Amino acid sequence: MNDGPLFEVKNLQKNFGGLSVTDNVSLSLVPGDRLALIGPNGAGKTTFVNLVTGNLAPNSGSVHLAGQDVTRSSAMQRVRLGLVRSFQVTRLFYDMTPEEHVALAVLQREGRSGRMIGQFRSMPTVMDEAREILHLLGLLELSQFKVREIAYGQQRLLEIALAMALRPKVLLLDEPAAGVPQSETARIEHALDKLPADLAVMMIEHDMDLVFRFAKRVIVLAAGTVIFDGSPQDVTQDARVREAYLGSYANASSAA
Amino acid sequence: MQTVFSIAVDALAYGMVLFVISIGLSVTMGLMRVVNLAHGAFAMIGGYIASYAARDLGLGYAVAVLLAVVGTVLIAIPVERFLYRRIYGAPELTQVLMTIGITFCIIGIANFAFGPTLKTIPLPEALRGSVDLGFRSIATHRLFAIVCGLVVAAALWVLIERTAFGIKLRAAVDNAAMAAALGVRTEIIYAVSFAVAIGLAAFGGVVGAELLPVEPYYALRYMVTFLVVVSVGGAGSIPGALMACLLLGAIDTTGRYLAPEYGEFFFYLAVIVIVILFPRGLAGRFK
Amino acid sequence: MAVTMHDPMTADKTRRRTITGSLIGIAAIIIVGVIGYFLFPNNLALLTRIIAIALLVLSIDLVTGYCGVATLGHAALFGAGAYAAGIAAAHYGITDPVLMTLIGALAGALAGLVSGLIILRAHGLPQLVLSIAVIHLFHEAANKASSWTGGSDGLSGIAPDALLGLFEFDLWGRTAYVYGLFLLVVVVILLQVLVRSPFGMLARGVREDPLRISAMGASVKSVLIRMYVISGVVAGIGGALNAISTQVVGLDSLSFTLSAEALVMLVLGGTGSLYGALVGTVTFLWFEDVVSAANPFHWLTMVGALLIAVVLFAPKGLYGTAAHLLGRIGGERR
Amino acid sequence: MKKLVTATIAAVIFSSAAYADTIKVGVVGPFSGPFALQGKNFKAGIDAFFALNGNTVGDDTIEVIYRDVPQADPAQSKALAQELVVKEGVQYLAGFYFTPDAMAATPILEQGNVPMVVMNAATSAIVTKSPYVVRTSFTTWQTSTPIAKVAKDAGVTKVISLVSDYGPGVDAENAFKAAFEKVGGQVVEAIRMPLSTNDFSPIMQRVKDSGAEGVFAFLPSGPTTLGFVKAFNENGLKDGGIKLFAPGDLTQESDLPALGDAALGVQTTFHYAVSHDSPENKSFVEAAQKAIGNPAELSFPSVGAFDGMYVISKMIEATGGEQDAAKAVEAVKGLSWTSPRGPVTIDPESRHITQNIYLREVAKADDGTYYNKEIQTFENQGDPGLAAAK
Repeated sequence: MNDGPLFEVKNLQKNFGGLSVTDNVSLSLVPGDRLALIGPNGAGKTTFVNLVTGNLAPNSGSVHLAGQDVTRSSAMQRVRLGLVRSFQVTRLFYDMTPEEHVALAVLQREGRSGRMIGQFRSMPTVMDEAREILHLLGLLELSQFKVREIAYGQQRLLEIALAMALRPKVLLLDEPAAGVPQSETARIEHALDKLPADLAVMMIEHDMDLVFRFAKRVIVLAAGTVIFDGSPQDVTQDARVREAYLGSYANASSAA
Repeated sequence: MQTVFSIAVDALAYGMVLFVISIGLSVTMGLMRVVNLAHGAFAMIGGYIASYAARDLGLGYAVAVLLAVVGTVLIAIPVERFLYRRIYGAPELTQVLMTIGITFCIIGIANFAFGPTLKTIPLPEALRGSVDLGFRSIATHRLFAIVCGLVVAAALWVLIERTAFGIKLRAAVDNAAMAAALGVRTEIIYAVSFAVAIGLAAFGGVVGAELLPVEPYYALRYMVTFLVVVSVGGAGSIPGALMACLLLGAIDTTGRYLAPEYGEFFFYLAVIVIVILFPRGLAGRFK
Repeated sequence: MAVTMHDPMTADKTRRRTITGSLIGIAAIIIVGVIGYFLFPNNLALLTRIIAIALLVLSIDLVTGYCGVATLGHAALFGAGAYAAGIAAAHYGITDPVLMTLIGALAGALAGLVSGLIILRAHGLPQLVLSIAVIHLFHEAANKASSWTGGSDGLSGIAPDALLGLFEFDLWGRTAYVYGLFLLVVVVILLQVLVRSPFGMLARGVREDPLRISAMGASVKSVLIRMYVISGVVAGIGGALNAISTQVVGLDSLSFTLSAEALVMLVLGGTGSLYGALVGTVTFLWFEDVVSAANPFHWLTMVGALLIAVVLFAPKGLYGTAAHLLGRIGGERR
Repeated sequence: MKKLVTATIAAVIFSSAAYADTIKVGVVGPFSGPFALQGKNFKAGIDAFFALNGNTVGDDTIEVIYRDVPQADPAQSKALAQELVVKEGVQYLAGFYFTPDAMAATPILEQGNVPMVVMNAATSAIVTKSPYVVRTSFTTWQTSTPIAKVAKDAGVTKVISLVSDYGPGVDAENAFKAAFEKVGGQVVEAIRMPLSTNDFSPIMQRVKDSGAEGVFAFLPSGPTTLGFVKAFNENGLKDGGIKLFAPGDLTQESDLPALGDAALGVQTTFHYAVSHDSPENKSFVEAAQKAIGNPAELSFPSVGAFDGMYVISKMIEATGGEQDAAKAVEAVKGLSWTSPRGPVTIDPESRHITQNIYLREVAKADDGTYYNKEIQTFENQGDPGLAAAK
């Protein structure tokens, strides 16, 4: 691997019609980074995520992963190169069990998901790893239930489990605590603590408590541009951030 | 050059006949999200009623058309109440199963009640014969079909875009729960839209009977054509359906003129190309 | 590892339970097949036909039930198998039934690849329309190539050799039936393995949420294409069986009508389960046979009524609803 | 289980013993579906035969078992034919509206020791598929050949041929072309139209552009003929003096009420018109119309079925009710009788029916109904299609 950053976005630009939704955004991540991306509603966070993951094509700028230019790569190829995301609204297979979910992710990572004979249950390495991950996130007791039968908070944990099973280099968490009752956010935080130390994590989150507890670095996006990049301690002191958040976001964060 | 004009006129007439029959299906599929394979069956019922009224009872053409539309809607109301209402929002495959079942039943009953022979609807004197366009002659009833198509398109557009009913309908389609919360009685809205769609089917069945003759298997014979037209146009879009009918009518007619033995190939190849280029239907682009 | 010690039993139990389930299912097919043989010794031609169509319905289930791709053009795969086996026998003198079956499977796979590549370019209703266009193109092509296919007169002159050199395809249709039953059992066993395999799991994932599958780094399109090819093999075997047992292939085997009927059978039985496909086929064809023999003139109305009744009273299909009810009773007991 | 097997065996023995004096005839045809009308005509012809001749031959009683194949579906046809032979124990197979359905059942005949009497399917080659096939209907070659001479006699030398793009259509095109060129005519263009054609206007445009003086057309009887004939008139071809020639499928009696004035004057050649003037036909039509219910639905398949039953009754007579396909077929080779359509003979070599082909013109009767009026007779026509294939 070369000496450059693990993940880098250079001058990313996306316009819808005449409107710049992502305006000349640059940022980079190194292994072990814990970055939170925040910003008021309509700041362009979702568009940015889609640009990074490859679900949208930028008008200009580039995305680099492990020294490789992936701007033109599909979402699938980026995952295979180590850029994994979780979804803001849970996207799971409701008729399958957590065990099957994680096993499928493990198999996919190992390039064995296309196998047409045998069951993962008779593949000891896959089973061991799947159960280990489920155990780590406290989902082992639920491993044989259908996902539609388990609580939403646990479904969010399963999202994280899936991401972990893919052993990413860069993990993009899209509001991991969205929709989870306050009483259960502790479990999410607990899960986040268990992410591998050398993994670079970028989290988009509204819950400021979670941001402050998790992030070592914060980037604030407003109207499509980066207005702040620094430590969590400084972010509340920054004049531009306060300006961007006054009104709209102050209410939203207390509601979250 | 004369040939080109001539083909164009044929294409227009054929496309408009398709339009009059299919537009009702576009309403049910696009606005009510029901894959109604029985649409052709209702068009057929309209044709039977009109044929019975005009040929066997000797009533006038206009009366027959009116009876056909009203009669078909009356038949459709209990069907909607007891069968269709169960499949609103159901998976597509379930809707397919139900509406094919309804089609089979209607075919069986029509066969039993009216026999398997062709049924015609005698045209009034004014629509018989041909009109000389200068470079060729065209059957008067085809001009009539073109006019009907335009009138239907305009009336529907006004109904959906410009009336209170249209607003409620679009609201109910976008978000049924919200519309209900705002006091829109969605059940009634759906029932009325269904009746309008069925009425259009019956009307189309009668107006198009010169080209697509009425017989028990009408319901299955043209089912695919209607489905293709609606989906190529983009379900629920009136301009889309109009464009699709004219385009597919033109392709079909030209293919049939230039190379009749490969007519089917042309038509379905064109369908594949159009669907791949406009996966959300012709009107999808302009939304 | 410590973790695996927690409950090594559960997974093992699940695995054993699914394997037992499969064995029971296979045994049921064989038992029903054998009972059919002795109970209706004079109806074996009909039973063979049911098996051939069942293979087509199973093949639709693979793409519709397991991957969520709705299609009204699947007879293209079945017809390709039938015509390939028939042409091999009638024009090239390849009359060994096993070889004909293999040729049919291969042609089905090829047809699956071609129609998959076209149909998977769209979703939802437009996809349905693409599948309709594909089956019409196949149908037209077979009609045009009448020197190969016999056109609308049908391809005749197919005279398969004795199976393994021992068993003649006789008037009573015993050989054809036993061979068909054997093929069906083999296919069902292989498909059982397939749907429980990692690939089968991936396919179910595609049905439930394609976006999630691609976020896991898997290619949705590649899964679907592969499944289409497999589905083509299954349908192609069905087509070849049809060609072998009836010794003639008609344009109807490449028709929209057959595609639509087969889809109806699948939904009738219940999508997403191999047994649903089998139950649907047997019920539909058996019902059709009984009612149309009782009243050849107006049986269609009865079939229509059956379909409506199923939607109203068994919305998950016959097998799906039965399995659901049994599951609920079982659940209460637990 | 053992009990069940015993019961089944008993049932089989019982049923096989039962046909000592009941001779079963299995009839396969389209009794539902888009072609149900033609199946209805099969049944009407058979019922008319029983009404006029009774259902007994000697001390044997004929029983007819119907099986439905709604659309051309050889696999289903074969399965049903097989079931009829092995389960129902029929001694004769009959019916078959579509060629592939008939072809599919031919391999059964020798093994099952069962003759097949084809009551409609009109492709020449069927009789070559098995020595046990006898046909009492017609072939497309047989009905399409004489019209060539009619066209020539009408002073037409340039003809455009329009046929539906499937087996019988291609047969008709070839038959007409061969016969028309023989008498010195010229087929300027031959167009095959998809079976699914709804709008024939563009094809009529082709006719205009071709400069032909006449049109030869073949379309299967049913809904499309209506659109075709109307398009022919509405596009000004009829007024333009272009003549329409066709075999009689285009103007079958059951379609005439729908075609109405549009078909007036259309000349077709065919083996049978319901209006045929003979005592045999008068009594046949009376019985058949009664059997079919609605007199307007009576059409040509009924006469094929009627004569088919006649042939079967002769076969039963010759074999004394014993199952002997070879003897039965041998007995009717060269058989001549007066059918409702006129004098006919089973050609001993081809086992196809030799018959008169009539030129007819659609005319309006005094009561306002339409009929095919016979105006010329081509006597003793064999099947030129078989000769052409050799």
